[in-house]
Amino acid sequence: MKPPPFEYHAPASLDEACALLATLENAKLLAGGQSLMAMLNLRFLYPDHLIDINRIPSLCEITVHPDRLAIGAMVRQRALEVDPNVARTAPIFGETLPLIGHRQTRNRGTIGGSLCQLDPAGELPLLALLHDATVRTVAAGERRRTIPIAQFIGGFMSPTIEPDELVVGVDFPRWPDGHGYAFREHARRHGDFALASAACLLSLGDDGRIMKVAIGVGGIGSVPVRLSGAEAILAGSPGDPVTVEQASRQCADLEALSDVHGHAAYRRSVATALVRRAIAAALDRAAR
Amino acid sequence: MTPVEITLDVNGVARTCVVEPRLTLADCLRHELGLTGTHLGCENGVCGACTVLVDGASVRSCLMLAVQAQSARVQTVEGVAGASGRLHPLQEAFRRNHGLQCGYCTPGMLMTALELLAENPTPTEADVRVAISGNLCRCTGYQGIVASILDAAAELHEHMGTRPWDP
Amino acid sequence: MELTNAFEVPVPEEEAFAVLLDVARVLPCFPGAELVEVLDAQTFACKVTLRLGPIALTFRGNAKIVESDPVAKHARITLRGSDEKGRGGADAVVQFQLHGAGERTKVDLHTTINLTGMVAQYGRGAGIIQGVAAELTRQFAGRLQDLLARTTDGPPD
Amino acid sequence: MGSVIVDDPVVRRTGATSVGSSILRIEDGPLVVGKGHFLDDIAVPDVLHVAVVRSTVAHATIASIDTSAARSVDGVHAILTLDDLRPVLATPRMPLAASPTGGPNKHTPFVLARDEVAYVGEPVVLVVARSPYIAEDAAAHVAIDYQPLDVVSDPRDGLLPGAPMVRRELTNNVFDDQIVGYGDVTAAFAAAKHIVADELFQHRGLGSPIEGRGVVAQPNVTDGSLRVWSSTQMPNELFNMLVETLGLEDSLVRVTCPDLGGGFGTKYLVYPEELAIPAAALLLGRSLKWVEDRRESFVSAVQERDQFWTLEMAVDADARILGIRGRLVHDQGAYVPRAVTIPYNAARTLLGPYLVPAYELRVVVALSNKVPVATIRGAGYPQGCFAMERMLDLVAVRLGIDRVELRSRNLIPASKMPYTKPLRERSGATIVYDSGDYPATQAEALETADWQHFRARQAEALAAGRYIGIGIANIVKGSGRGPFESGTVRVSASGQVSVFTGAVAMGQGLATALAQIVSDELGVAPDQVRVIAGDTAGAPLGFGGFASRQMVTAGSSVHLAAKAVAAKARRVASHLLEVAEDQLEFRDGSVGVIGGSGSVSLGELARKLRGAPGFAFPAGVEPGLSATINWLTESLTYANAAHVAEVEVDVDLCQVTLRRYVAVHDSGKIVNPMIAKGQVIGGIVHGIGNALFERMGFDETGQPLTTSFAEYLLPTATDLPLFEVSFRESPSTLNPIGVKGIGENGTIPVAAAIASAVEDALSPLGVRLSCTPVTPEALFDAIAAAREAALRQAQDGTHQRL
Repeated sequence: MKPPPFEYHAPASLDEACALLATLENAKLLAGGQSLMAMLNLRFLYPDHLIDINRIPSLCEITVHPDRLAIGAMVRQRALEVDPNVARTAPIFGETLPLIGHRQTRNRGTIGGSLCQLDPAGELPLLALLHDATVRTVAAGERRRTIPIAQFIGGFMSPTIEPDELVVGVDFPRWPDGHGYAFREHARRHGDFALASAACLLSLGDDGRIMKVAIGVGGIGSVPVRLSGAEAILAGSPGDPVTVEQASRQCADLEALSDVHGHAAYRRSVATALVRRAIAAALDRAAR
Repeated sequence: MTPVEITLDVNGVARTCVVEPRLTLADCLRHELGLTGTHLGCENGVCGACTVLVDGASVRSCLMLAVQAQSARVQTVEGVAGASGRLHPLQEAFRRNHGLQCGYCTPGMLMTALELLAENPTPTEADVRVAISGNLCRCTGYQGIVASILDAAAELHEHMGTRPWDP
Repeated sequence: MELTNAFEVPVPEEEAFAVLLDVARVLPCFPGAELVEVLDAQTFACKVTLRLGPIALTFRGNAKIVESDPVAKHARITLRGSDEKGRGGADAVVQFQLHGAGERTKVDLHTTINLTGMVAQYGRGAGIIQGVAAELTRQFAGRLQDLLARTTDGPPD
Repeated sequence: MGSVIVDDPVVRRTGATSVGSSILRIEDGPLVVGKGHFLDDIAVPDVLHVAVVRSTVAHATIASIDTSAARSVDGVHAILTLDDLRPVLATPRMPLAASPTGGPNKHTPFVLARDEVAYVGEPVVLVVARSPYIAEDAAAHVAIDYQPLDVVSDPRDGLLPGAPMVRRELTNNVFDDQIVGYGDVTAAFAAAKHIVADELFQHRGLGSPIEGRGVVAQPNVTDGSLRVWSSTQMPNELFNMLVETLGLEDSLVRVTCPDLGGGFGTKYLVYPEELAIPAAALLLGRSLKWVEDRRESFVSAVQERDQFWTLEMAVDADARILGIRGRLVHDQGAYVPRAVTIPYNAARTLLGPYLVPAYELRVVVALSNKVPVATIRGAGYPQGCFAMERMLDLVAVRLGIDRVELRSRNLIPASKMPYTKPLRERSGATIVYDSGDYPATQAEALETADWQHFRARQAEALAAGRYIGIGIANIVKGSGRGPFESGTVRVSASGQVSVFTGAVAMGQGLATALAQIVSDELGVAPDQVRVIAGDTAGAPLGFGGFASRQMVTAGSSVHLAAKAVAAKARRVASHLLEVAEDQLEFRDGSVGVIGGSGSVSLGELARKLRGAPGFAFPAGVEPGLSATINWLTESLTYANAAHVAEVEVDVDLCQVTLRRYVAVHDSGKIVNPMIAKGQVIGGIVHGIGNALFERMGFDETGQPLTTSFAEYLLPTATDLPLFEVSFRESPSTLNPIGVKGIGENGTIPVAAAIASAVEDALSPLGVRLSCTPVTPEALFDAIAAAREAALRQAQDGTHQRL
């Protein structure tokens, strides 16, 4: 299980990286390496070129704006886990990050790498979908794009970026202070890939009713999804148990895959329970 | 696949070697630099036996290329005891609490515990178990390892007042 | 993996059966499949490229008509190929059974796909592979239907 | 919470003698500073690296092997098939291991496959290259043209009429079919008040040591000798097979075990690679190194896979067992590399510590197109225990009797020990449980786990919508598998005391325990004793590490050898110091006059016993201060244990959480309590893997589905409670040091105790559990089935209890 041969490039600037991406055939970007290196060692991937973007300084910033949280693509998951600004403006990160892999993988794993890997059970892609985040990319020739996350998610582990496009950052629209949040995941062991995950953001109006709500489910299908049906049911309601139950039952008709860890019916059942628990926890936090 | 010369600080000593870009950091430490204390158990980033510290952060050295460690500060199990050979409290605690049996996962456990204690001098049992949840052990059932890390934490914390451990 | 598809075409069964045996025209209906060389009347060298997320696989091998019964309107084609990087192989058996009714014909398509080697050991991704395989055979059936339907309107566009 | 672990009374126990004290391990020094010496750490000059090309198909003929592309890869030295190796191989097939008959037969594996492959992972071609990276590059270019044949994936399908053969040379997929039992079963079932029946599926998976297998072979082209290092538990058996298959003289071959990164039965088998690579080294005249990677381990290291049980138990009106009968289909995989033991161990040990008047189990050993099956830690005992304990729980539930009360009525009372079971050991000796108090062991476990107050705790939790449960399992474990393990104690002129044994150290503290035994006899501190284990140069005769045997066999041999050396030293010292033998004592590496200053060092005695030209030897004394003893034993000595598990089940997520785990073990005299406790806890966690997590998956075409540690799940630190372990000591009556084995004992009761606890937690739903591992999906299906059954029962109005 040793990596196959490849040409190694370590560009020091974004322009240099984009130039390489535009000219090299069958090239892969090496960010945190926690998924890519494993696939190289397992010899699932045979790139001719590896472009290591760890030495590009400009991709590691976390900036808080009034309306959004801008996170550089190369920000390490561990940095996100302990950054005080993130904790203040988007507390759901604090509940989500410790569930990603293990400390050793979070020290190196990046948010950009996680979004481009787009693992069905990936926590950060689900978080991005939950926030209706936008992905910023660049390509040679000053070509820049901002892609809404729903459009960025193309299919199973397939983001809709071009081979010569490089993700430079992700913007998470901010929710009003005091919003309710919850991330719940079920994995066989702590740190394993999630069999199912559910995330919820909501804010209450002055009348105590749910004014704005976002619910996402991951780990059971080929891609993370928004539970828009459940959102519609909850919007405007006081978040009573009957309505919450009805919302969580929307998982019944989600795409769910079977594999050696669990069949589709089991995964949908777990997703339903996790959605119920996530909504309840978010309501509890919003009310406080 | 032209070989590259890299220079890195390993356990406080500057080391230079010429490596193929695809050589993993684990294989570089073991076979180019002769530091066979870092072990391989899976080579796809799950078992934690290959854990070393790079610039103070624990990493799986099977998921890093040696060329990526250019001018980095790498610490391996061979660099935990003092130059004089005096064991670090963690190493003594592992022996005192039967924290190892075959010893194959021990280097990875020690490096992971070093990072934990550097950040959290008084971890609870649950903190310790989460910290080593990414390190597989088939022999001990982890209880001796958890006891060792808690014992070392108490030992270090006790001396923290007088003088932190120096090798 | 066992996959079944069925569709109807406005073509009499004789004609439909003839087209289905023309591997050179049927093969490209499978997404990513390409005819490389006709080895003999029954055997065709081919190449199939498909993506499993970030991984692009290229299977090279042979398609072989192992059974064609013009009376029962039944045909069986086997495809065996292996990935050029040694990541595994794929064995597929595609069986056609036609049910003619005057000007219309119902085509029953039964495909079994077995993967071998690394590709088969995708563990967590086994569900995905089934999904991709099912999707590819659905598209194959769709394009076959277009191919058969088109033959009545003259040359393909 | 932390202090509870650190100041554990068992761990801190120290006694008057070294044996019985928790001294710290002499193995730890190098291991905690990264100076261990594992297989891949071995550096021999000019070594070439080997990658093994393995079958990707579960059953096929090999039409052709094209190595041209692979040979053209820069850095490749050679590519070898079985035909290439034949000039140095006396036989293409491996000899049968662990069997008095020995020799290749039509069920043993091939050194390399040539015409037919019978499981995914079977070794076919060796690629030899400058580096492991290049060897792997070239291996991907070896083109093997497989012509697929029909596959038997589920061994039961291979038993159906007209089923395809697992290998073309076979006429029948049944390797063995025999009855294990005694007594009049028909009468027992005729007289039964109640009969319960169930079908059980058991799966145990792999040993998965964190260090995989590996071989280094270093031929000496000048004198034709061959040095082999292998990460194996069986150096002597590998030595014997190398001599036999390579046609070499004993004196030319040496096999050495480096430090082992765990064994757990995975390294209890001699594998094709362990013969192919030394053969290739001889052929090429070059030193070769092969290090197994994790994916290779999942498709070629032995597994202890599926067993399909159908069982019936007959009980009388007082719920006393009258008889047990049934059938066991055991998946053997594609080949039979060693004499089959697992299903027979399971069949015999199903009886456990219980009184069973009549018993008949038909054991069918069925082949399948999967990795060959051999023993993993526990070797069939966990399956026997699971079968018995699940049937007892079924009786308890059906008859509404408390599970503990039912067991107490059927446990062998202390008054009947030693207890003879009318069954035969492999050696032919009848099974005699030599010592132990099974009811008392159970009682201590119940007391520690506070079993009696659990019902109250359970009701309180259920009221809050939480499902908690408690379970119990009792076991008896035969240990100390003979015929012997070699033990040599030698004192050199420097005074260094060395021990040589065929036993193998794989993390269980063998060197420390043997040093403690020698220390008590020769008055030398344990850390001054050097133990050389698993090196055929030091122990030309011997067996190795398996079946919880080494303390009994190697311990007894080393104990007797140390006593012999002490006796000789005492006699010669008495001659030199002119003091009666009983006036002498061993202290600090010398033999000294009790209460006096006269003494002579062991080193001085050793030098004297080398002899000097012309000088006479004391009467009746042989030269050399050493002794070799091979203490012989035919029968096993029986340890026992009782485990209690307390769990919580999240019925929405079908997740089992372990709340408490109590284990009471009786393994006779304990040499080092700290090490013994480590063996029990490590064993329990292996059992938890089998109970809840570990599943080696295959599809219907024999393709493996779980070939990484991300898919094949070992328990981690966050999945476990604090284990409460205590010991009872009923000394064995069958060996000079009164010890019994312990290595596997912790693993055996776990799946039964946890299944019992989970079933108890879900008793409100009426769930029945008859499979391991109890995966979330298995729980989901069991809960759904129970809810459906309850619904049906409610609908048709039948509420009477059976």
